[in-house]
Amino acid sequence: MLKRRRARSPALGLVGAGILLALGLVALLAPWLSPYDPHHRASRPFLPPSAGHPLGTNDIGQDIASELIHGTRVSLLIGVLAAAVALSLGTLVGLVAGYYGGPVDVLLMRLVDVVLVVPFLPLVILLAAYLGPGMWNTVLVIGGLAWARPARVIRSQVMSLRSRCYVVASQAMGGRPAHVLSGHVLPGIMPLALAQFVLAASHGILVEASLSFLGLGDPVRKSWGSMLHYAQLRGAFLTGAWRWWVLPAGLMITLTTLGFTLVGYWLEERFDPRLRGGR
Amino acid sequence: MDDLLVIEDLVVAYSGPAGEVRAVDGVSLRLPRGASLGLVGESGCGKTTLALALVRLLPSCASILSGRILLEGEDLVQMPETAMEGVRWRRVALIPQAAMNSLNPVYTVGWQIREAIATHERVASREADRRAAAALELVGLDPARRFAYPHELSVGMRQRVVIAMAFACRPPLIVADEPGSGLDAISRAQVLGLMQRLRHRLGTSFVMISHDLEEATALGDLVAVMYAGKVVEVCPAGRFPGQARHPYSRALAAAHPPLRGPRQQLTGIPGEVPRPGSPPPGCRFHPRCPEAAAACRQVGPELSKVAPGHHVACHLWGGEGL
Amino acid sequence: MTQARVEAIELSRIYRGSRRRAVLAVDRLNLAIGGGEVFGLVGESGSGKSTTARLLMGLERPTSGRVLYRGWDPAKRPREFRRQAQLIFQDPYAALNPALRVLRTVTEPLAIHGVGTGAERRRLACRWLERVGLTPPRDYLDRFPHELSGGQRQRVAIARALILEPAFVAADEPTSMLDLSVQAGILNLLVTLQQEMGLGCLFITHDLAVARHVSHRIGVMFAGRLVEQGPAEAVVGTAAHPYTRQLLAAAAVGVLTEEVSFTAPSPDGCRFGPRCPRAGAVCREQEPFLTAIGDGHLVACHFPG
Amino acid sequence: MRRFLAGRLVQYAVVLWLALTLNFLLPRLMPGGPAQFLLGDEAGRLSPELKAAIMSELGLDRSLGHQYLAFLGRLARGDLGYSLARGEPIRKVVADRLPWTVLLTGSALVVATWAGVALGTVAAWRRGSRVDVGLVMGAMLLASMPVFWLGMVLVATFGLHLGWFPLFGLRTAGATQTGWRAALDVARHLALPVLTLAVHNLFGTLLLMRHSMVSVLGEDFVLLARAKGVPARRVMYRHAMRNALLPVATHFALGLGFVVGGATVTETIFSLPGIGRLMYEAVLARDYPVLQAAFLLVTVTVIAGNLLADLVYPLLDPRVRREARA
Repeated sequence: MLKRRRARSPALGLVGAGILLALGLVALLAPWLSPYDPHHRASRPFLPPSAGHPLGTNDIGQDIASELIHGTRVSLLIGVLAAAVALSLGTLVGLVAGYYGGPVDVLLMRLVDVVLVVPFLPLVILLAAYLGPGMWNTVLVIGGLAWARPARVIRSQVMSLRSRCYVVASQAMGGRPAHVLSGHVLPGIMPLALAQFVLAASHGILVEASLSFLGLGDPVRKSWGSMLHYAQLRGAFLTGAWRWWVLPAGLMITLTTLGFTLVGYWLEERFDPRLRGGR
Repeated sequence: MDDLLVIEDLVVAYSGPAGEVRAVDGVSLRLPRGASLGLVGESGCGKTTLALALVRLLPSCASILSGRILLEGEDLVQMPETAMEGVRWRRVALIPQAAMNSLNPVYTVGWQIREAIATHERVASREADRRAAAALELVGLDPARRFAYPHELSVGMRQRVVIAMAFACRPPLIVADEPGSGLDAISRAQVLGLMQRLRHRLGTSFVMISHDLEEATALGDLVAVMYAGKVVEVCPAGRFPGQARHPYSRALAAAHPPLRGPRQQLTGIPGEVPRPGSPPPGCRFHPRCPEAAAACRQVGPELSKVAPGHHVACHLWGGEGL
Repeated sequence: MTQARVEAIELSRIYRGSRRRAVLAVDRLNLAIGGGEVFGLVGESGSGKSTTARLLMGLERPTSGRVLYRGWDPAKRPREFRRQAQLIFQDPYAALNPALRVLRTVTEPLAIHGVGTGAERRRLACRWLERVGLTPPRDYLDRFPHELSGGQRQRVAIARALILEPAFVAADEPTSMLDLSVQAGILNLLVTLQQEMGLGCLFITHDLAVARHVSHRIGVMFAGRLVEQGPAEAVVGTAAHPYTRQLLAAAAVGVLTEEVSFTAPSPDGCRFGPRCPRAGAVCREQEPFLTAIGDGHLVACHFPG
Repeated sequence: MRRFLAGRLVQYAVVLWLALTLNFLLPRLMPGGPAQFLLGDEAGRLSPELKAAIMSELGLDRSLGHQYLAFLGRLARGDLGYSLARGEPIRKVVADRLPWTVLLTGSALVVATWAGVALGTVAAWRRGSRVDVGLVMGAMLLASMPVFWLGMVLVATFGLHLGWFPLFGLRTAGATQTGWRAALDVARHLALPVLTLAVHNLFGTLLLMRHSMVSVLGEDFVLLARAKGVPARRVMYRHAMRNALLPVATHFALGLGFVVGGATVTETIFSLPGIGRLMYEAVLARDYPVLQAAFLLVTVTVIAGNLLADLVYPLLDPRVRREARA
């Protein structure tokens, strides 16, 4: 009968997009925004916040505010790259499984089930430990394990598209697979793939933070996770320093993840037919 | 006169982003005790909204703006929700659209019939179970089926289960919304036959809602035709569709090819059903009406009497007032 | 009737059902549809009539048996077959890609088969929109499906199916999801176009009256089998199979008083046996095959009449 | 039912086999060979002869197939190898720690699921309202926080400043209580970690329950139940929630994997002697055999949890339960 009202307004999605835009700018302009080079000792270690160091200094005397600003680059980059890897794999698997169906589908979906059951973070830790620290290793490990969920979502969308009459009609008219895929199926999964990409990025940023926190991040590039790693090693959260050393980095991670999540769920709700209200 | 159900000037509206949409716009109907009414209309004419309004189960975005629904003299529109819960099923049961899919998949059929009984009557569980078995027997199902889950029954059997459930508390009125849709021609005819037999045996009144003329007239003493939120014609079932007066009713009857007799070009109705929310001015049928006159474009006709028990809302048939 | 446009020979399709039970969706079906002929296929949902359409259109492979188009195997020349045989769907809401405008939808077959330039395609699209009653065509070319009513969408789908001037069309319940007041217009349109173009047509419906109205011949399907087949007037007027008779009674009166039984048919006997008022011992043991009882009128029943 | 379980068992067997094989292959695929990884930093300091002797001792000079069989054989006997960094058999190290991880993740999962189901139901019931938006946004915010950071903030606030809970560890230093007093002491220590982990994992369940509930509330059987005159509250619990729980139960598997992952970092923050903390220590000490063994055990734990969920599921859904009988 009448369409039900959509559950949430786009306002929250816009808030998320705004957050991401702002963070993107910070990442781009990092060298100009930060007062010091984060890799150089600027002052004495363990300084509390002051006019010169708005967030104080860390255990070896580097400016925490500058670390924070430069960390935006690394965290965003790793999150987005890992999501790109995950989504490329996921889309490929989802498309192949959904479009061809049959034994190929069964096999690929069993694989997805297997990957989903394995405890994610422990496996990431194990692989990262063996591969050694490094940005590309982190990207590959996260991306190489996070494809299962997008694959499953995209597959079900492809399956539902494939059975729609207009896709069958296109095949019945003599449309070759390339025509049907590019004309009807791919446009149908693009919005959903975008949503999955954004959600994978938010997940990727959290996992990267965890890895760096455990000391498995890239030692050359400073990410928010690695800042927290050193803060934890020095027991900063049990001293007064947690307010300027621990709090800001975590807030930045939270903000970034939240931005991606808001945009992702908004996109998903907007484009995933299964999540639209009512029947 | 002993009226079981009286609907007076009922207006039901959905509130949407485009504003208020009146799905039912000033409907008045009268149903004597023991009689049945067939309500015919196409999709979007407001018949399902009317059915849901009768038991006050409209979706949250819809509400009754004005009018009265008198069931045995009591106004359901003003009734508090808790009292309404007591009215549902005991005094008016609803067989919803696609009823065969409206059984809860995780409970047995018997459990669901027992729940209906136990909600309204204080009965021992053994007694409720006995009555659930009897209800299934009433609709021609093996009483042992009460231990089955819905997914273990065929579509036709599930439809019968809901009918059995509707009779379980012996309500004086049952509202059935498209009880035959989703069934095959033969099982549909059998389900209609079953409802006809039960109605005569138990004296239950029906409001039978359908887009299908045969289904709507199958039980009907009365037939009402709805178009774009309004009732355009009410007449005794015997006069329908043969002596129907409204151009829409007649066109509807002629739109379906006959099974016997010479094949002839179908006339059909030009144009499309108006979208709810933007009905044309004047008579809502005038853009599609072959006999529309100037007055039809400006003034909406009221129901007026053309024969005993036969009322038409059409300027071509301006009889006495209601 | 010289050579059949489309022919099905001992066509069968078996699905793997749940719990590894084989479901005979279509069972040893034979039929031939000539040029300019409408064959109405009538049956309940699940009787195999839609599967038959998909098999004839080559959208599904038969488990056994074959389909011939003008005497040749469509799988051998798929491009040519796809150009000459088209499909019209039941649900006008699902048949059109919601993201494409009417122009692209109607010209999709031209694009697939590389017919004409952009301007020519547009002209052809206009001509066909006019032919299916969407006038003036310019008002419709740039619309999206959600801006059209169900009847208008079905007209667009018909234009798309016919724009390549096919020789055979399978229409799968093309009016059953439309409002009654709109159905007649679509039926009239289909009949007119079919006669003008001399199309061979498979018309699937669950409604005997509609089938009689549009078809020259009617076939009645039950549980994957063709149980009765013949000229439309003969099948409706002098139905010989008890199942056809039940269908007719249901359609004529709308109400049946006989009770149903819910027992399964015996594997070797007649599939309609458990629901049949005439069933005898032989019906449980032997499956009846189509035999002629009149001019082109065939019935599969041990006790026809 | 039987087929459903059989399918699941095969799936878990494959997961287990893949985890084992990964464990076997990882050290052997790495540049520098397995010795580097088995011996850690010691490898550089050893003479070539000694290295060869160790390799031969460990069977690393034989063919891969041989090594694989030997590897499986050792695992079958419960031999997880030897940690050079700790100087003790790994089995002993992990055996002490596994129960604490199971206790932590189990409690967190129960709390997160319970709260997620309850709050998701409320959100769906009042969908579109401020309560709904507030709940979903709140849970989303909590899930966006890195779990270790959330732990740090909670410790700093409730431990350091307010002093309500102990800062870290499992027992009060020098505590000698036994019986239920000891249990109480452990519970007080576990409260913050469990809270951290549960709160972080609330979002998934809440959102799933909300979606599930919203779609179930639109189902025809809810309308029929209301039409029967069943009171709204009963319709909500007996009809809607009962059905909405099904997808939540099937997604238990995913939740478990995530909670276990979160436990790895949470234990680190709270210095809990569990598998997660062990992994952290192993990473710092580059103690690869311990890392592998820990991963294997976590995988086995997750599989066991999933199997439990699979056994419970048919009780909720008659469509699965009856399959075997029909």
